[in-house]
Amino acid sequence: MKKLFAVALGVLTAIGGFVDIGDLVTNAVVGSRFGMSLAWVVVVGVLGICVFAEMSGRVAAVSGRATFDLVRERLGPRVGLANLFASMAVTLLTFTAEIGGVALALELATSVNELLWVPVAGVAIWLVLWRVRFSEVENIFGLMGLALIVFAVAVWQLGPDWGDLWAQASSPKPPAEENWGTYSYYAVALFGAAMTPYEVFFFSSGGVEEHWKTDDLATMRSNVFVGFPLGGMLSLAIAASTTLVLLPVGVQVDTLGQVALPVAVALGKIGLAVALLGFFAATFGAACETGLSVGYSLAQYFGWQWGKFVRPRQAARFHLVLLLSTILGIAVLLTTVDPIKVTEYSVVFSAVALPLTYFPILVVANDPDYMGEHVNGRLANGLGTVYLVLVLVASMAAIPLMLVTKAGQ
Amino acid sequence: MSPSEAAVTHRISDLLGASVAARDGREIGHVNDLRLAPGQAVRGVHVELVVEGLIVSDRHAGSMLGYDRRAEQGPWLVRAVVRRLHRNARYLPWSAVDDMAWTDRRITVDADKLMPL
Amino acid sequence: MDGTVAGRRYDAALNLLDRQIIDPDGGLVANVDDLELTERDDGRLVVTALLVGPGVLGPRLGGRLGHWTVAVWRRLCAEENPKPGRIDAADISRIDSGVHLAARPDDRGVDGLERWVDEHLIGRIPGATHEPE
Amino acid sequence: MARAVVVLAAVAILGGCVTPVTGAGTYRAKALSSVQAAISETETTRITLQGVERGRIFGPTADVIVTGNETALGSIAATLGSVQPPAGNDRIRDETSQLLSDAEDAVAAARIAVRRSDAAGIRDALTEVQKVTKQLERAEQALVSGPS
Repeated sequence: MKKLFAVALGVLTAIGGFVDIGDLVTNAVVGSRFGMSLAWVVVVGVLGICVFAEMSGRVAAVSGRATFDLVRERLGPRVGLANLFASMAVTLLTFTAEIGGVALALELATSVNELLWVPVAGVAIWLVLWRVRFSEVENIFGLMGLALIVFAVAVWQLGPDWGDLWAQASSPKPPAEENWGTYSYYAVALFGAAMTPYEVFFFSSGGVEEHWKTDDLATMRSNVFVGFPLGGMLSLAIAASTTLVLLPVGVQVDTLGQVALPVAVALGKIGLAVALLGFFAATFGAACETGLSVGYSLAQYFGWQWGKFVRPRQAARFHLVLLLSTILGIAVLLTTVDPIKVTEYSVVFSAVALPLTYFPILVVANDPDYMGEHVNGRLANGLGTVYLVLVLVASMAAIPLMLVTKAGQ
Repeated sequence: MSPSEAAVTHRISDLLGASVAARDGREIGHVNDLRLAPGQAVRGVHVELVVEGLIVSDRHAGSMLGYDRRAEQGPWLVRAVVRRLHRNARYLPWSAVDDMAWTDRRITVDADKLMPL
Repeated sequence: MDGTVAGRRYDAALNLLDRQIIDPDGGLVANVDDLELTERDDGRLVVTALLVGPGVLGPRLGGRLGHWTVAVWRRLCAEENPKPGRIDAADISRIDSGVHLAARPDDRGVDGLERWVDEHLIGRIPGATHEPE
Repeated sequence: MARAVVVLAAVAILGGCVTPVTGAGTYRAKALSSVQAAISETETTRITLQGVERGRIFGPTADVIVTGNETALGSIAATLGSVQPPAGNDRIRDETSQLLSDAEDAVAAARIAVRRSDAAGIRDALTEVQKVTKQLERAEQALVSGPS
């Protein structure tokens, strides 16, 4: 019974914790511009994150080593350092976008300017990183994030022509008003949003934080293979909601308020309130995850003590990194940069950085010295190889596409 | 705890990447890794680790990522690429090392003793 | 997998370098930034210590960045001619996915920065010593 | 190095997809994208106002959304205004800027009404916003269908 509860809780928090500001914004933008014609990318991306999250979780459970440990150990200090810089830059950018997302969600609820919320949100996030237990962060924000199911309810309530949605989803080509350049650019962005590297830093480090052992592999897998795809369904529901309400009237999403609009149209104030709660939970939870991920990757590269399973004083350098990252994120946002723009760039640069993270995981998950009998099977390796190629293609295409399409215009 | 003043110490990074040449001066490649084997003496609870040989690769193509150790380690694509990059990698027992110039990072060896990995 | 089994061979770069060093309480000490080799009388090289810290990591990074790393480390160290952090090989109890130590190192060179950050910054923030819950 | 070559090749290939445009064509295209962006904003305001009227959206949320639309329209107008129109494009320029300015006014009226929770004002603003959207859509058609 207790075991069942643990599994259910894990799955629920995996669903609620799946969506972050990158998924929210990118899916809403894509829905409003491309309808469901890019839904396949979400499906491909979600399967990809499942494959690699399972691998990194398995490595963490069997060997006790989190992802960035492996990066330096396999790639050596020089390539590892270049990797660290790139990964940290992307994760910091994502962290900044998440803090901005929290501020935007609070602005939508109160009409108090987002810039005034930024320091409040930043300090609150830091306090959570400083004081709150790891599993509590995961559970509270994961469960609150389930509020985003309201998007699925809204889509259902809007009574769409399901056949039409399916027709869009099954014809992977740009609609008349868009071209292949922007279509490909947003395909890469969606892929980056679904597979963000921080997710595996966080997932694997979380496994070490919670002292996973090989006995926990089944629970970990159920979280990944049930929770993530259902979380991915929320992404699709967000895209569908903007496809139904905004695409037909020519509205292209460029604010968080527009993301919430279809829910208000479909379900009124109660739905809107739930959606805003979902925005808050998803961005706040992801802000904690990305903030921790910055600390995890730096500490693991240098071998410092990290983690929330020890007192802050025992992981002083790790906590210093968390503090400085939060200050940096707040400072960047206070330059009045638009958090939605930060988000859009963060998902594209995530796509660029993907191979840096996923290649070492794939190699180590095959090393019997680490994994013993738990090395990758044929399925994991087959999928892992396919995704390695996909991730390389997305990574190399991202910057040229960004330049050619002027970031999707 | 610390080694006696007389003992000559080095860092393993001085050896990694050092150039390897045959007695006739022919360049063979670079030290890619060092194989360590348990020695006779015991240090603490662990037997001491002695340098048993060198893995020499003809190019600076990075680490072999462990793919030199086992025939079957997957995934196939990565194994094939790494093996291809390091197809000329050889093992050389330490006994075949004639001379080690630490400052020049250059090792002279008996090239006849090179063996496949 | 069990590092204590006699006869196990290691590849230095693959199996030891850049691995996590773990103290007997499970605390994370540092990464293996380099290994110290000592020449035996018969000319063989024996691993005598794990070396840690920017002073040894710098040269491995190479280039200008490596130089700067070492230069900054020298400047920050109190001593005239600082020695890198050194953990004697005799303290190694086990080698698997990490390098496990039989004793906690108390050498300042191993975690000087951690202590400085703790004493001057993190330790001063309220709640820094609260129990890991 | 190899990576740089791949990147350059990709840029070259993808660059080929983008239609080259002449000076006048470029200006027309810029005016068109400004008009389309403006429609996106006025339609957002319209949906929001209708939501407020039917009690489906909170006042503060509507305020934030409409204020965002107003700011965005301001920057759309400023961006187009800063482009030097080639000779013979003055009519496009004048008409488009007038429309963008009308749109901004209509949305500003909406923002004022929303902040005051003024039901009558909201109704009037909704009419204005719908009117300006129609005009923008006509301008969009004209810009798409070629020189006038």
